[in-house]
Amino acid sequence: MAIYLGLALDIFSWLLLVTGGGFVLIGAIGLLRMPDFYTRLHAASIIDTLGAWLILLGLILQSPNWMTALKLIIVVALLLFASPTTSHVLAKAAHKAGLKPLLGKDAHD
Amino acid sequence: MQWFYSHFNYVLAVLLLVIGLYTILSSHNLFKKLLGLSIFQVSISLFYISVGKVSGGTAPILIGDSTQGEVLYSNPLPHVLILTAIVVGVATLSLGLALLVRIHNAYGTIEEDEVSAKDRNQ
Amino acid sequence: MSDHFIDPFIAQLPALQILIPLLAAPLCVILHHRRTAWVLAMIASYCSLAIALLLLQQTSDGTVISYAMGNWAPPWGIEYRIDILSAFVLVIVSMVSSITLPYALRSLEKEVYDNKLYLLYAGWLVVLTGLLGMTITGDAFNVFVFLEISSLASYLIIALNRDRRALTAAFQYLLLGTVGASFILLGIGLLYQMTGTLNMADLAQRLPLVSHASGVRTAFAFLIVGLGIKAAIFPMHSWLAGAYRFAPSAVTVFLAGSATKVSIYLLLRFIYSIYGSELAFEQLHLSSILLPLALLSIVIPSMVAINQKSFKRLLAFSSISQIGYMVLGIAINNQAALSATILHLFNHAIIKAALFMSMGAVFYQISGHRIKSLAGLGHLMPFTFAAFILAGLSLIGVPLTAGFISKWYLVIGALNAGWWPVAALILFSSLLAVAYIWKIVEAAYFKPPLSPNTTGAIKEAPLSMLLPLYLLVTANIYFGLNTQWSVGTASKAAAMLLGGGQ
Amino acid sequence: MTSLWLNAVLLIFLFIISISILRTRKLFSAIMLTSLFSLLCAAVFVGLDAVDVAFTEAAVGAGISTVLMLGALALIGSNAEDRSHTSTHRKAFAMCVSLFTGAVLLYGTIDMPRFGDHRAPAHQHVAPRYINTSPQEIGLPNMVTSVLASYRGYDTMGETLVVFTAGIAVFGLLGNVLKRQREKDVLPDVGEHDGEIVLGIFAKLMVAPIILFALYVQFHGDFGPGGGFQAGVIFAAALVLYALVFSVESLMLAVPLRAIRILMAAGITLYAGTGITTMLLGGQFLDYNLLAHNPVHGQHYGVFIVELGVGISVGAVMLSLFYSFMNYRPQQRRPGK
Repeated sequence: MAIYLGLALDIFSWLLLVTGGGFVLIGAIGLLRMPDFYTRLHAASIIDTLGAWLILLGLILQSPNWMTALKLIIVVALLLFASPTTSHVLAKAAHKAGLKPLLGKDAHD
Repeated sequence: MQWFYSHFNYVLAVLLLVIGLYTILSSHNLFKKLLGLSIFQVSISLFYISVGKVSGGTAPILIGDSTQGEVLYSNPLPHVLILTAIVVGVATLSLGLALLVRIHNAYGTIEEDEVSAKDRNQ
Repeated sequence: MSDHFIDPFIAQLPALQILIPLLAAPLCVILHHRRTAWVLAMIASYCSLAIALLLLQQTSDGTVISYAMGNWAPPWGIEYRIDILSAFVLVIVSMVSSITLPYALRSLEKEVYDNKLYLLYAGWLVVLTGLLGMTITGDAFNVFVFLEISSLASYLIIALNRDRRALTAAFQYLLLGTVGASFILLGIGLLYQMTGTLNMADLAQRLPLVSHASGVRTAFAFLIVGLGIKAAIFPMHSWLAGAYRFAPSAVTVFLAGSATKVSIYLLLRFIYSIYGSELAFEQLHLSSILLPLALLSIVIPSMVAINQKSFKRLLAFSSISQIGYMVLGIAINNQAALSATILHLFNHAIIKAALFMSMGAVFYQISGHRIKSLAGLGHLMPFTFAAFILAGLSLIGVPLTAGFISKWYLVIGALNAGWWPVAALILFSSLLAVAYIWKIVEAAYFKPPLSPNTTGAIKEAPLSMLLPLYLLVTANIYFGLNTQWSVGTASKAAAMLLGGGQ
Repeated sequence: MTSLWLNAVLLIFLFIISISILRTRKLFSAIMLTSLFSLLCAAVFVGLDAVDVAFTEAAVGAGISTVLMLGALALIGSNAEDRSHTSTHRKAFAMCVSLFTGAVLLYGTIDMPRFGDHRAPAHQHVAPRYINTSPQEIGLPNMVTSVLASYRGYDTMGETLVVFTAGIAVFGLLGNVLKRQREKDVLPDVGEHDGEIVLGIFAKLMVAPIILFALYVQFHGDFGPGGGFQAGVIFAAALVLYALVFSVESLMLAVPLRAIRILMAAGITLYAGTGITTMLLGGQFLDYNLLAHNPVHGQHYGVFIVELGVGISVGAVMLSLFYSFMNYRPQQRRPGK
């Protein structure tokens, strides 16, 4: 039984890791390909929210002891607050500096 | 070729050192020179830390239960030396930046050639 | 006072040598008052001098004092290792600082903003700590740490001058100095990689076992170049002229008298005590590298000095050429020449400190360092210029002065080695020294004053600046007449280096 | 094997980044790349088992250095660019010198034992004692801390002095901030800065946990990676975050410059004072064995105190660097100069 549980845990955590990695990849591609600052920011924030969370979650499932798991949970908690805040501040700073998003026809160039 | 694989870390450290040194020597911009200095110093850290690595070893923090038998640790001494070197590096950097700000204030530029041109005209 | 009290105190001297200036520096910052800081610096500096003299006295019979920091036996812990050479250099460094500090009081108050002075004295003490620490230590990595301590603090005390060009000079020094120090760090790293130790005495024992490895050569190259940058040997000298020219006068005196000397000392340490003369000279052909560097160092900066418009810069180039003499002594590598190198560490310290002091006194009065503006000042500041001439004679190497003694031994060394063209070149370069010293003397005595109404206010420098100056000038003549102590110590130190290093 | 590949890939990244730092004209980008460079370097160090070094590199290189560089950049104009037009001569010269240096170093590595060889001389002579007996002699699991604070504790005192020197140097160069502080002695507006509500709440939420983390790093450094230096930097980072979001003035009310100046000096004094205490007890400088009846306990106390000294000095210096850069106001240039 324990073997199956371990296997299930492994499969699940790997699933999380791979999905997380996929999000990071998508975010990175978006960062390069998106046309203007705001859309790029949108892509970038995927990396440090969903991407990072899923990877960390996968790692929590892989952690050898409770102490490591606890530390990883703290990292997740930190990211939970930090990354949306930074994205928000960046967008706001850009807005304040007078950066206009690309709208309408320009966006499809 | 075998040598290249087994000395890859050292080769990369040398390459970084070359790039750092080149930045210091070639750029006229004083800020860029400081960045070059940082790369230069990091390359030396990399060299030391690579010397300290033992394959199959672990970080030099005692593992509580020695049930796995003999544990191989990496060499802690280079780590200690490089801790000191990193601190020296940031101290140098901060001093350099302070000088840079003052130079910009006094000359209005941080391009080396423009600064010396202004000195000559003085 | 019984031996019960004194003996433990004597045993702690090596640690106290560093600790006193080291603790005085933060105290300066806490107390935050310029005069108090100066008093603290004076106390610390004179205590260091006293300790250094005591250490020299203990080591003069060939004893080697070893002090294990934290009571960890070397090579596991850091060892302080004092022999006659390091004690001699400790005396030079603390002496220069002690003599310059009384001079610095008035001079710095004029050249540095009042509210920065306490930081300058703190920085001064840190430089002193660093220089003493580099000299006294027996651990190769500890050398790097104290090297950086003294360098960082010297960038500060140079840049504190009000002249904006001091900033760029300090920045250039910072870049080159850091590269030099990093080279030394790399050299030490390579040595560690081959021997597994950082202790100098231990390195000396283990290096011959791996002398065939390519790392030995590379480490040697990096160490020589790194120390060469710090010592301002000819092609690596470019930082020195700016740094000495734009630093506050008293700082120039202090650094000119001590900083490059310690780098030369380290060069001696690494060459003779760690690599050993056999490995360095026979396998690595050190002479054939150092000799051309030394000769270029002697001749080219002297010629450059002749063409200078600023007297501080002129003296800075003269310093580089004098460093050439010291390197030449190493390149010749025999008893007389090496004694000359070690002796010149001391003699050049008192010569150059006196020269920079007299010119600093002039700067104090005229606030400029153009040779042109010296016109006619010889009559307005007779004591200052008399001192300059006496110290200048010593620099040239006129008999009955200290400078003559070191050149004499250097020439003997060159002749003993059969290198008579080198001996001739030494004499020729003395003529160059005559030329640039004469340039200042001519301006001061034989040119009419620029305009009478501006020179009217110029008078002799204050007594607090003249007294240290004349102390040094007297020393120049005394050590030219009575050579027993200086030559005796230097030749003992040279014999120790040549006789296997430890 | 995987770790070796990871190491190689990271190193190649480092190489690419360093090239782009060299080529980037915009200083802001160059700074960001340098920060990234340090962070990647920290990752490499973890791979090479140097966790303490990695920690420091991350806190210093990617953290405080970046803040300082950005602070300096703000003072010289955030759009500043590298405008140098290096002549071909100079480029060739620089290329020759740096390539020659690299070649010499490469020559030196030829005879080096292969990477990771446990029989290499570097691991034979001195290091085994640190690894084998330090847990008994010093009683700490983290060997790096043992070597750092005890065997080579004297070096670490020098390192603290270096930090202290940097503190006073920047203090001296970037002017007298004290005066300006007195002018602004009125209570600053400690509200949400410019309506940055989100940021304000975030900062308030984060400062306390970061300080807690700094204390953890300080006092747990004996057992895991960390120690006085990293703790000092993290502690300073917490306060810097507060000052960046609200205002430097409001932080200066809580932690005045005077206190910083005294703490800066107090840390190094505490370190050296420990050594003097052991001298007064009749031993060598920094011989912690004498601090308690049991030598291992003595070592424990000694390491604890000197690490505290390092932490205090480093934290204070980092904060003073930050203050100096933030408060520096360019002086009026004299006309004609």
